[in-house]
Amino acid sequence: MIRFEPDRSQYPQPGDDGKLEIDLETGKYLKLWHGPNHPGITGNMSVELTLCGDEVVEGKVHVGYLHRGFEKLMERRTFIQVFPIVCRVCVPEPDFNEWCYAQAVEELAGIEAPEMAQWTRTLILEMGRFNSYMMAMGGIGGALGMGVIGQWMTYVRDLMLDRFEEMTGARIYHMFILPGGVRGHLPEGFAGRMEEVLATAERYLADVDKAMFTNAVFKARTKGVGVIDPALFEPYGVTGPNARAGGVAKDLRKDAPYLVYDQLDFEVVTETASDIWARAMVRRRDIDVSIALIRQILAKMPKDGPVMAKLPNVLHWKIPRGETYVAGESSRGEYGYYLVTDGSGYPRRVNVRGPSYTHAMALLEHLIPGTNIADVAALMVSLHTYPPEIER
Amino acid sequence: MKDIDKSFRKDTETEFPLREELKPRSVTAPDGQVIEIDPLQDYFCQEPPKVHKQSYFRIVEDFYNWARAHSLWILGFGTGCGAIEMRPLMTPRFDAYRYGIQWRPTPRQANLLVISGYLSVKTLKRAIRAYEQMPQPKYVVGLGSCTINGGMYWDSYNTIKRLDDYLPVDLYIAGCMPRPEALLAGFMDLKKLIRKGKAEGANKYAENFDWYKANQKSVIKDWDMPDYNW
Amino acid sequence: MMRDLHDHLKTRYRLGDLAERRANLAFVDVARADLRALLVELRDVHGFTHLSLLTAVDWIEEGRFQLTYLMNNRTANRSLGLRVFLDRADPVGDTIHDLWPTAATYQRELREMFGIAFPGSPRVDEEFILEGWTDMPPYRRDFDTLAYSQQTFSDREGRETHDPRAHMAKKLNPEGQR
Amino acid sequence: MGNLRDVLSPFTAWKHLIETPVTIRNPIGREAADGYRGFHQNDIEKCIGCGSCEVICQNAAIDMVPVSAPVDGDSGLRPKIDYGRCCWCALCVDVCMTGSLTMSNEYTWVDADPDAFRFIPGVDPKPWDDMEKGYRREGARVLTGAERVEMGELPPEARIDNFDEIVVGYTREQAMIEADRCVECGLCVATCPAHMDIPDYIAAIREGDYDLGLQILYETNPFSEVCGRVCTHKCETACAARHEGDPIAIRWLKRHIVDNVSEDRRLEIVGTPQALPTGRKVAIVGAGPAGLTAAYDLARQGHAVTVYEAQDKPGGMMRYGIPEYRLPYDALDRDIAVIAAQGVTIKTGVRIGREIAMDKLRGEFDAVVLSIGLHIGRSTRIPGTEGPGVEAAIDLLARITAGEEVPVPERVVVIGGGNVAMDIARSMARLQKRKHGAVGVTVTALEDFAHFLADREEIEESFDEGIEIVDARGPQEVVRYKSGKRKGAVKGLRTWAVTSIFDGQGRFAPQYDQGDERLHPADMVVEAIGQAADVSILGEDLTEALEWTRGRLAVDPAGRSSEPWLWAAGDAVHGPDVITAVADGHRVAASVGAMLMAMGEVAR
Repeated sequence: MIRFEPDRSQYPQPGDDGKLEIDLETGKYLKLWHGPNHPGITGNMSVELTLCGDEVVEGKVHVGYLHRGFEKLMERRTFIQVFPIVCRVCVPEPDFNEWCYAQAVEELAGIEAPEMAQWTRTLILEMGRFNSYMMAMGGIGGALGMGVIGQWMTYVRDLMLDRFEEMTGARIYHMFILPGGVRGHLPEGFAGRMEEVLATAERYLADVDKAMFTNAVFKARTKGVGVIDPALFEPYGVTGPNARAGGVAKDLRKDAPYLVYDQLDFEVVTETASDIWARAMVRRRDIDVSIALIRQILAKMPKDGPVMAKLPNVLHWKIPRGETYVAGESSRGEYGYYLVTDGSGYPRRVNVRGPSYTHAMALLEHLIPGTNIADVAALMVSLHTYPPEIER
Repeated sequence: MKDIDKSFRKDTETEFPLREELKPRSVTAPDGQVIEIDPLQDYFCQEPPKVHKQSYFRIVEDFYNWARAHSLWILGFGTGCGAIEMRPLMTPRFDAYRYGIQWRPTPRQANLLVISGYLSVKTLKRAIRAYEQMPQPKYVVGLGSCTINGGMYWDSYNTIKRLDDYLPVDLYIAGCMPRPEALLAGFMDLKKLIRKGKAEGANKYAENFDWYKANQKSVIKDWDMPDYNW
Repeated sequence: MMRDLHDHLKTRYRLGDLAERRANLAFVDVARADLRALLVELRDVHGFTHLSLLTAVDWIEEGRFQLTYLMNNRTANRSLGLRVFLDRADPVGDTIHDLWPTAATYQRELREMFGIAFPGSPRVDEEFILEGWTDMPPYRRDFDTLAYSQQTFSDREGRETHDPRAHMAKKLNPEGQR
Repeated sequence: MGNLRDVLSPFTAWKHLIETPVTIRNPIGREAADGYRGFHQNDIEKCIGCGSCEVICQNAAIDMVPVSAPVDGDSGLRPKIDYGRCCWCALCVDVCMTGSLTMSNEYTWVDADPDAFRFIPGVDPKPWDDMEKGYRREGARVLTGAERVEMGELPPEARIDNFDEIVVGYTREQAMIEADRCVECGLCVATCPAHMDIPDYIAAIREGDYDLGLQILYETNPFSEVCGRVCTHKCETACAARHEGDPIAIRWLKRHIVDNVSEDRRLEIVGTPQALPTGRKVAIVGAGPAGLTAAYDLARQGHAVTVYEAQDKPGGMMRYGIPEYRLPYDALDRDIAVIAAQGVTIKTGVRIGREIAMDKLRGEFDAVVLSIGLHIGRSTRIPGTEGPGVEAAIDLLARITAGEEVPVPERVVVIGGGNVAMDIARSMARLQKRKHGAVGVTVTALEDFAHFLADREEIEESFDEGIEIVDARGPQEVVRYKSGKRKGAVKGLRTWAVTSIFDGQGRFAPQYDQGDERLHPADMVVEAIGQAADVSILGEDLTEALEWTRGRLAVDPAGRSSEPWLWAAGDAVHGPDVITAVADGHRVAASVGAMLMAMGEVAR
């Protein structure tokens, strides 16, 4: 493989304190705002890049463009009123918020959701994971100029959104996982229609394998690029597929099974290279796991049964003082809710631990220096970060 | 505008300092030449926007409007949640391109700014810049509850409530968030407005420029950029 | 298991009682001076290598902030939440960015949203999420987001609501008789 | 470098060129899923305007706006939704107490006017009003409790031979669960004759603050212990929870508060009048709920109140009409003790009109309140009612209370279907059980079970106690033995089946099916068809001077008669239950108080 090696002698050298001395006025450097309005950015965020030639010497991540103050808003909403807003914390995979919040509330209030609800929740989470991966897959293709991958994946995702719609009554913000259970049963014939979607997805994914993963250009641009040293995983809080791409076989679904994952049969996907290609491949293979899981859940889940536990009157629902942390394996890594209650009718504090928080901030800033400007978009997309969960 | 409670406006008296790179200074180029620059003078326009005059002949204006209606070029700036439902429109399933709608990466090539839901104050600043950089005639569509009356972030300290206080909105689409089909219906309605010559938001912005600026500056407390951003 | 660990650590650090939430999750109060040594020991000896999150809770009635360091042992899948209390009047925390570089981000957020200082943490005083913020740190309990929003952003006019009880009293019993 | 396959394989994507396009031909207006959460619909006939949707909406998207005039159990308000706020979470649909609020699967609404996005579903016509599809709540309401906590009762076999109180009362846990179901809409407040602050005292139970609860009770009702047991609880018919589930057990919750505050503590909380003595004197005739409530209020205002009672003990119908198994006398005594503690003088055994003339009262007091109740039993006046073996229910009940001997034959037939009929039937059943070891009571009522006047639980409990209730029977004759040893004694009651009770204009005019005749064997017939006031106490002159409407004393809305010094309250003028009497007492006291205050001003 031919790689262009720039002459780094002209690059800024770290000063005595280890910091780069960058004087923009010298004309040697170019400051480039990658976002917030930029086709190569993962959502509404921005990276302030300092370039020397076409190599990035420094990158500062700027977030907050989507900050709505969720954690503050939740403190002035009752426990049931928080339910509709949590899903908005992460737009592409909202269901994880719903589940984490519901689970945390149930834990502190001493409620247990019925079995049927547990299965339905697992199904929703896997469907959400599938959708999230579809966006990631399309994003990686798009970031490397393969727009058609994005077109295909968005189409397949849309088919899944149709299933979401008939099941939950909404396309994006499903608001289906209430504290105490779920809102309803699966519609008639759902499994059959789901199977059609999964079959279509598999057909398109086979095309993705051919058009992207075996594509010489894709390989050239991703293999060996954006490598995260596995030694950085712990210090930088890298979890989920990003860590699995570096050979860390950690998956909360397996390690700390929640919902009904202990009754499902699946394996933890890993790669070893820890580069962009490996991260894409882990996700690609995890889609297959998700598809298999959806099929398993639909086959194994009970056909009928109550979906809601008995709740107190939610209009004046108080939860005793306590704190808990509920986490699960989202499509991007450890997604958790830290909930503190103080005995009143409102949460004392809700903190959302989104995996993007660590991946897109400290880790990305660490990875960017030294990359080529053309690879920055691919690097970001390969970390699979969603800005709304960083700033909330 | 509301009476302002001073306790929530601690720093309104002091002018926010201009960003460093916008200040006048002298720069030594690599070849040793010294250049005096004043970015506000050199890089930015000094004129407020002007009303886009209609053609003298009605038939010509109608023709222009017909043409404008059939080429809605949307700025691909996902300002909030609603952006996720724009993506399906760009794919074959909903295929907005057949209606003459397409997305552009830069404001210079776009004539339609879609505010996809809530705007945090930080994004509002960028949205204003993006809007002002768009060439006339230009249109703004607000997606969802948030742009109409604050939506579910009605009590948030960081999101605006009424989009029409800060930007001239030509059309609103209800929903949280509106589905792709609803967006298409909205764009079709916008086309009708344009053809009737009723989508005059940009002119309204030019006519009431001071009012809009005052509103914008009342929430963007670190106004460290020029007033005219094109 | 958590209890064993707690008993083991209690001899050398000033720890509060162990509050067990689940078999694999517990919280414990830690004296601020012992925090760093404890974190290092947890990380290096007991396998709590993963910092799940670092956040704060404002106990305004008690006049203090609670910092929660949620440590996770990824091999044993156990989490231990360390609670450190800071004086709310002058909240200063100890930076741990050298132990976990990612903590710098959390500390920046805490600085901005709660006004808790972390001297020595990189870029801690830079704006993080907010921009041009002039009010008190918004996650503090005494910051009223609704009032701020009403003061800063205008509502669309013309809305009026009626309380059913008061409305019926007014209509059916206008003299307010019992 | 990749091999040749890596270069060529991407071109396999070209096969999509010959595939059928996935494009939706006409996406605009494409129908959403059946259960889609689209725009709101509201069945405004079903909606009661309780405002639960507004309360649960975390976006403050819903305003309650007046659409129709308020009536019992319907505030007349309807939700107006602001689509500049709504997030389509459908919590409003889930919480809706009547199930009137739903969502269609319509989702397209575009407008250039931002103020257009507000509407009252079901009132402002919208294209989706009649759409069948859309989000509906699946199954029962789960966000607020639908089922009432069952009240513990003595089992029939344990209660039938004694007058012990049947209802056990809620435990704290039960009360907490029941109180938790309340959605605090307050529709009940308007329906309650005394406008008690029902949601507030229920909230006090949830908080476990019984002192506060008692304080709230006493603001509107000094007979909370009585009402907590025997109130006709009209409030529960207005309860929002009754539409899809059981109404909140408001009466039992009220009782629960009083049960949980000791007598001493109660006196402490209520305290004594804070107002300075005004020197004004008020006489109240009749120590029933209306009179004593008025006495309580006036005493709290600082007036000197004297209550005259003909019977040996105060309480009126609460003591002499309501059997002990429903309202134990000590419960009543506790309520009266609080009133007496306000400095009210209660003179029992004094019959106005006999021992003291009304004129004397007029001379001695600044104002007189007449609250004499309805103590004369009405008769059906059917053949055979005159003579031995036919009794008035109200007399019997009073005699039982007073401890007098009453006839307890083996077979008793009661005429009437109201609560008094049930009271006497059940009292007689108890006495029969004691005396004969068996119950032999038949209740004949004009109404059929669907329109029964007595409370449902009264009927059910009566059945449990072995009482026979025959509905839709019109009494025709009390049949007496024509000859033999028992000549003249009651043999039974002859009845016809009722086909209708009211005529087309709604007037009382029962129609019978004469072919369906039955004889209910009995040794005694008890008439329980209503009572009348004993107005003879007024004396002829006063009766002449006062205005009357249809045999009742005419009073203005505040209870003042045509004589400026005389007020009337309670059953005698308004009826028909304790809580109405309490409300009346308050009203009259306010009017009297205002008059006395005005007198004070003039005197000064």
